[in-house]
Amino acid sequence: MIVVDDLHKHFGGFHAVDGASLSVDRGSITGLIGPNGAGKTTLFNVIAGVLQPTSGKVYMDGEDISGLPPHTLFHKGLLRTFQIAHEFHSMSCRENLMMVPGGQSGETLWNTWFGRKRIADEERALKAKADEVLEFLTIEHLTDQKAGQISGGQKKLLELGRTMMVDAKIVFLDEVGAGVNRTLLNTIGDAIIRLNQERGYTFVVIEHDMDFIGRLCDPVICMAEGHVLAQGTLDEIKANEQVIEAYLGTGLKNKDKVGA
Amino acid sequence: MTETVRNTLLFGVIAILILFVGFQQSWNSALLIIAMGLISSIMALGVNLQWGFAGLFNVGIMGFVALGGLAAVLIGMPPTEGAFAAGGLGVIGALLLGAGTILLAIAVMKRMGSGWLRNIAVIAVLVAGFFIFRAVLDPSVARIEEINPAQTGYLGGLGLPVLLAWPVGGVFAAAAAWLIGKTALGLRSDYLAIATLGIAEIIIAILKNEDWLTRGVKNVIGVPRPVPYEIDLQNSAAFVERAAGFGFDPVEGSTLYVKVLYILLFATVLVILMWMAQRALHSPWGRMLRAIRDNEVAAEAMGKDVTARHLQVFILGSAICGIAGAMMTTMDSQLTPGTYQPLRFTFLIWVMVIVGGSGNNLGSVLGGFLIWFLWVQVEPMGLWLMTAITSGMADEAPLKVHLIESAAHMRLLTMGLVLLLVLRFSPRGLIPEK
Amino acid sequence: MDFLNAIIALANYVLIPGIAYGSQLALGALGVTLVYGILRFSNFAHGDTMAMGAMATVLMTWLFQSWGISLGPLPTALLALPFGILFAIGLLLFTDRAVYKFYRVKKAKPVILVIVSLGITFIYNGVTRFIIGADDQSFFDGERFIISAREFKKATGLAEGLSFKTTQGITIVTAIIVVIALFWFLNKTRAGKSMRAYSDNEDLALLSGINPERVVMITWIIVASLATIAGVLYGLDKSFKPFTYFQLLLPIFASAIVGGLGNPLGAIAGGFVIAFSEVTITYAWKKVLVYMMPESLEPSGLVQLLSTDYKFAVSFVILLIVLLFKPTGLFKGQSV
Amino acid sequence: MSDPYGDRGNKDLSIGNPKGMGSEIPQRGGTSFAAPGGPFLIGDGMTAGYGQGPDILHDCTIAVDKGEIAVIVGPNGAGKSTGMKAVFGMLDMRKGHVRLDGEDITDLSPQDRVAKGMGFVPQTSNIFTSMTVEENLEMGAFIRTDDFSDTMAQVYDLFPILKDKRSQPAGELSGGQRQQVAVGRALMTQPKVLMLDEPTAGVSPIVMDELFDRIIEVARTGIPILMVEQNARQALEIADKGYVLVQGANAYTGTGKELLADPEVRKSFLGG
Amino acid sequence: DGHAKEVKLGVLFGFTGPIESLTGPMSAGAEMAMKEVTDSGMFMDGAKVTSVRADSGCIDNGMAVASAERLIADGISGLVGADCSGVTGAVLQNVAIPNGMVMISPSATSPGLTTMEDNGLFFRTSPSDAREGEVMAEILQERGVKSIALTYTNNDYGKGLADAIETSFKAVGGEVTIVAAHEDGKADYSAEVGALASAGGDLLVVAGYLDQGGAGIIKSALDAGAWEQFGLPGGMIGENLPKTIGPDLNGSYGQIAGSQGDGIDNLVKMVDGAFDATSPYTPEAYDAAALLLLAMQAAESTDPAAYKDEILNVANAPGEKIYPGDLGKALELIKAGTDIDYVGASAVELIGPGESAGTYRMIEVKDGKNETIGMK
Ligand SMILES: Nc1ncnc2c1ncn2[C@@H]1O[C@H](COP(=O)(O)OP(=O)(O)OP(=O)(O)O)[C@@H](O)[C@H]1O
Ligand SMILES: Nc1ncnc2c1ncn2[C@@H]1O[C@H](COP(=O)(O)OP(=O)(O)OP(=O)(O)O)[C@@H](O)[C@H]1O
Ligand SMILES: [Mg+2]
Ligand SMILES: [Mg+2]
Repeated sequence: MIVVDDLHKHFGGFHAVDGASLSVDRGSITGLIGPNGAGKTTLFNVIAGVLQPTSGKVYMDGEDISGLPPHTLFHKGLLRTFQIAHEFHSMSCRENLMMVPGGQSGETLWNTWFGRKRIADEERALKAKADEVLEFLTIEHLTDQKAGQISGGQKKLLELGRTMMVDAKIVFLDEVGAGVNRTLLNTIGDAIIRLNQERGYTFVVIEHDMDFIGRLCDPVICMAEGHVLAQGTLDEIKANEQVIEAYLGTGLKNKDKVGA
Repeated sequence: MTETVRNTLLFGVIAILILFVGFQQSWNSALLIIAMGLISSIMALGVNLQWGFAGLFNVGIMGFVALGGLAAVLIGMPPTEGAFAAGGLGVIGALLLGAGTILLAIAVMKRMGSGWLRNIAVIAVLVAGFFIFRAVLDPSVARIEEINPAQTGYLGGLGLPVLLAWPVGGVFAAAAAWLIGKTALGLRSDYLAIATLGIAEIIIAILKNEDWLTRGVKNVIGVPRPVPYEIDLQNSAAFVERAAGFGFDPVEGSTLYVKVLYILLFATVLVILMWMAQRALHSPWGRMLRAIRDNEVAAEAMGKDVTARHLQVFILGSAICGIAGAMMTTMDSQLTPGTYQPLRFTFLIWVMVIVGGSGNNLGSVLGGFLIWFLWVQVEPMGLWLMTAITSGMADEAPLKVHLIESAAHMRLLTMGLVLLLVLRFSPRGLIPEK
Repeated sequence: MDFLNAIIALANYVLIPGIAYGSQLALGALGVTLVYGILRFSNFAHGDTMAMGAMATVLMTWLFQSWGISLGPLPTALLALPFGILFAIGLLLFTDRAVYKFYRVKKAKPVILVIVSLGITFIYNGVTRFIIGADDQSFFDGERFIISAREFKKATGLAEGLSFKTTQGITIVTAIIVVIALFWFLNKTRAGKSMRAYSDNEDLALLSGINPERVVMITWIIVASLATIAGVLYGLDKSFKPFTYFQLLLPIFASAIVGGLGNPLGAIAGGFVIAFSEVTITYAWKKVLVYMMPESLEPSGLVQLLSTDYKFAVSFVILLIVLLFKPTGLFKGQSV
Repeated sequence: MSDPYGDRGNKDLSIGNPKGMGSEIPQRGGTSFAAPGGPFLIGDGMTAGYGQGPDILHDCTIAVDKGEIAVIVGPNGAGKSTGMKAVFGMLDMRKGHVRLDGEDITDLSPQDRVAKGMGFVPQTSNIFTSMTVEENLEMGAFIRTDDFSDTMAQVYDLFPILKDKRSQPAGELSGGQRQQVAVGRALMTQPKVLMLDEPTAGVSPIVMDELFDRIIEVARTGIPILMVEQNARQALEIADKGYVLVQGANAYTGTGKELLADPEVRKSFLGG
Repeated sequence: DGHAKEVKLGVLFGFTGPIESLTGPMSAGAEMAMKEVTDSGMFMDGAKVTSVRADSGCIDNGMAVASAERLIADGISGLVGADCSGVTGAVLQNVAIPNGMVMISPSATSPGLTTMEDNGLFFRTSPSDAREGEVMAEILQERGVKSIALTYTNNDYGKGLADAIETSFKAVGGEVTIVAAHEDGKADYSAEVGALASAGGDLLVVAGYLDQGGAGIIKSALDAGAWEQFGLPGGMIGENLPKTIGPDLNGSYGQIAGSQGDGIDNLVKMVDGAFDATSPYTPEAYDAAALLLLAMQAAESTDPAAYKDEILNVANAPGEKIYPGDLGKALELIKAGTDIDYVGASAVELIGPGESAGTYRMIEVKDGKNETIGMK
């Protein structure tokens, strides 16, 4: 569904993404792992249109989407969440969801003056949908809470919820797990799996927690120094020497030497 | 205290202040404050739209207001006889050439691969275009400016009803805003403030120096009015009779009548703009703006075209300032490019927005009235204060003379104090955003 | 000979005034840039701070002159400068206490501080006029020229004169000294490093044991000194007049931004870019060309790109072009 | 908008420089006094909140003794970071006391606590990005008047990669390296106690193991370590003492092993 | 205090804004005339004349109109002002004409105001640009100046004067190498001086204000050694210029509207150093106030509608010439029914629609003093 072909992204002299090529299958949950600074987030940003590629192409369903701005990609069904939650902090959780769908007639100035009726109808439908999503995420008690005042994990759920307001084709998740309590992370994982199975979303997931990756992802892609190091099931990856050396390591060396 | 009560009280205070002026000084003064307060409110409304709702810091209000003023001249003034024949076509041709040069440069920029060759080509196009532009423009301009320079010496206007100039002023300002927005909002870092500041200065420089267009510093005097002239009213028996019926002498009756007419016109514009702004803001469009303000990156990722939205708001806000500018020039009956100063037309409007309460349209109206009131009434108050302070001193005491002469400077000082006090004790303005 | 004359004409009317004006702008821009970098806001009150500091110096100079104290060939104002600086320091520290500190403690966003500084501008402005009046005040004394055009012509026998004023000399020398001192201070001393740390990350600076109030105090002290020096040098070179200091704010900001806001090196570069763009783009090249060209090719017109009416506009166009291609300014902005 | 001093979403770089503005910190200028007994560092019965806001911590107690590693775990938004900041005096403490080495330091400002020997690595923005690695370390030693080149050498020994990157701006480092700089900076203070807030968030497994190794080494030198972790299972494995915070209050306390063994804790807080 | 009644005159100048440094002496000048009239005890059976000041902001139409309304509300009988042409036009159209108030501006020179339909209410004591241009051209020609560079302050006064000088000088066969504007109150004038110097010319004529950019230009030009002599139109003639520039100005010359003999000297003597009577437009302001009061006396009424037609009569010949300090005498003469010709400090001669065209004094700076070297 997504094909990345020999992508490069350079910051000055630094090659953050250095010839990455990979593909993502429709309906899969693909994991993306790699050491810090491997270029994972940069790769996401290039695919999602936040950064312009230095060279190389990105295709979605055979169409060249390299360098398109994020809002255009959104309308093509490509959505992403952020490593650090990007909620609209002064708006309620419901509003956070209601603002998502594109092409609302109330977003045209003319209609706000002379098309009140149509807007009212649309708003009613949107509200119903937003409430449904909040329920799905089990945070319906936060409906009217300002999004700036909910906990970090709940913000991540809300981020996920935004992708459910439209018919997304593919969703990029950047470290949903970092700093999130493991129990909550399991809930998020459940939500991802349900979306994948019930709605047919394709996911690409960056994560450093191998348990989480193991539960969700097949296949797993490991990046290092800006290019793809290995690709396969998690077990295959875990057995890969290079991956172990660059990324996984061999565990604590002196954990029993401490104190009492 | 509920919000409504509080707001009513605040507006009540303004009303009392104005009534006080009416009783103490004259109703003409009071009505004049209302009329200018309305215009100020409209400007503040435009800035508030940009700042309060989209976080765009516009420090070039002066330029947009001045463009509105230009519209009043170009629409309202009669055309100068023979001026168009003398150089009108030349000027238009030159302007088209200029625009063509820029388009050509952009085309070259887009077509050629980057590198020093492209830079040289672009510069060459621009320089050559510039000289051709000057070669066509200068003689035409000279011919236009030769026509009775003391009285005209410019192209003149279209001689249309001056009310038409108000929307046209909005369009002029919008066009300039589009240009600024396209450049500045497209910069990787947002440098809108300095861009607007600079372009406003450029607009004023053009108005001051392009005599063929605006008579430059020689000012255009006698822009037609949308309301009757007092003198005509005073000479009309019917009016004098009616005024007498209300107990006014002809002079007072006519001056008040004209001001009331202006106030009605301005109030109509303000009400329409308020209605449009409020409706837009309480709709998905407004929600989208709030989302963009909260988090641009996320809004972009949620499919909202942030740059286009910013551009739209920036254009709308500037257009409102342009409309207000045209209204002001209409009321002054003259265009005086030299009067456009950042202090008066940019920073003062900002004080109105901040003191009134940014993000709240009612606040802008309040700020517009309050600050305008202070702007024109602080001087007599300061004088009064200084007289009170120095009442014990001998008439010729140097300190007394100095203090009384400094009374005029109290205005700026008071503005500063009001601003600081409001920001200290009511940091979100007198009528804060909900 | 003609070639020499052309060079001298260019130096006299473009280079030397450009350098002197550039130094003046640079000194002003340094103050603006420091406040931006460390205290995080664009300080609209800087122009009027310059006016206040210069005013104190002017008053002090008059006092000295009335006592008959002078510095010989150098202007007496230099002797009064330290007092002006002290006054400005007192003023800024007081303002900080009374106004800015409140917002700093509340972690008000920069934009609020910008508006607050606008209020301060109004107040300073009123106070300056109240104390010294709105008129032009001249307080220059001592030797006016290092080289005057007349002497130069006599000495060299050239047709063109070259003049170099004492104030221009002092301005340039001071600008160089101040910039070097500031650099040394910021990059090598403990206090300077603590200022950079504070500007980088306030909370972490606190966690490292840096006293933020001290950093702020040092910043204001430096800014007050810079503002007074800039204000006095400007006043010596032209004349002291409260109204122009507010007007000076615009080119100063343009300089700071062209150079990259928050970057002291950038402020210097920006000052010169703005000064030279004002002087060169509107310069009429006729004189130079007449010397350089063979007689048959001598220009008939003025060979002026734009009339001087637009000199101010030109500096803004340059500013926009720089930002279009280098959004962070000539030197990377926002770091001290 | 609730924030009266906010910027209305303005990003205009020509008017303000939003970088590294920091958070609202209460002004206090009290003194410390002797309060002997108890653990080396204890935040005792802390009730605290931000600014005028509601209480976030409710009668919460956190303590650590010499040579120990104490780990705080809990759901997101439980108040773990808030607890750390409260111990460091960075927010409004409404009830409770903080005692360090037999002294009550509740009324001291954060700077004074640094001077008393506390070192803290916050969860976010914990390095000076525009300064070089070496300058970052120097800033760590800001309050020291003695020669700190020895300590610097030790830090470089501990984190050899930093020695290679000593003159590179810290903002150009990768996530894991940044965490090492942050910990190194805290060590430069020669703290009597070290507090770390999620030092391993977002770092790759190999770096995480490395960091835990270093932390154990530091603890072995006798410096008590108070640490917040979401990688709770690894952290509790090396912990002498564990706290589970829920909604700002102590929910479970015990040794690391005990907490790991408790099925309730595992299910609700450690992800099964 | 013994005065039968009080007559108020409005003084509407820009006490703040770009010409704030000029308006102090201007208003003092106007008030000097009022005091003189009051002290004479001859005015309207011993009426007292008081001045009501208001700020026009010089460049703020809105404020100026509001201030003017306030003056009207205060019950003024005549208006001295406004100062800058922009606000003068605004006040004239929106306040003076509707309220039938007579206004005499000492400084608004814009020719646009001349053709305004003003109902005979607007006058000015400032000299006419066209006349001054001719005078200047003659002086230049007499001194053998072949070519000039010309710079003007970028407002209606500077622009109008520059146009007049350029036309007149070209008409007598002179060459104008460049005409460049300068803005008042700017930080630096090296760009302007650079362009002017490059264009060259025997003399630099500075049609500006001595307390504003004009002084800046001269300083800058002297510093660069571009010119050593300057042509100084009226706005540049005043005590302050030789004071600020110093001995380098010696030898520069120009002209200012003024009458032979007593005129300005009387005023300077009367002022006795209390303010700078030679500051631009200060004599004109004195004359404006004096004219208003004399006309009132002539009409024996303070009603503008009644006395507006008397202004031309008292200002112009025939009649006995009146100079500063003679106001008491003038009032007496008027009462006695004798015709007067007010000359005043700036040689007032009102022609056509209320414009001044007078005689000019040729000035040369000698030893740091402006000296009158002849009349034109
Ligand atoms: N704007 C930038 N300018 C310069 N270098 C950058 C920039 N953004 C990222 N980099 C560098 O590019 C490299 C890749 O960064 P990226 O954020 O993609 O890593 P990552 O794989 O997501 O790491 P992590 O797991 O820590 O999130 C890093 O070394 C980083 O320092
Ligand atoms: N600066 C602040 N101002 C106001 N409230 C805050 C602030 N920081 C955090 N909070 C609130 O305090 C509560 C506790 O936050 P805290 O950061 O201590 O949680 P945490 O346990 O560290 O969570 P996490 O594991 O996500 O880091 C949360 O509800 C949060 O919204
Ligand atoms: Mg990443
Ligand atoms: Mg935390």
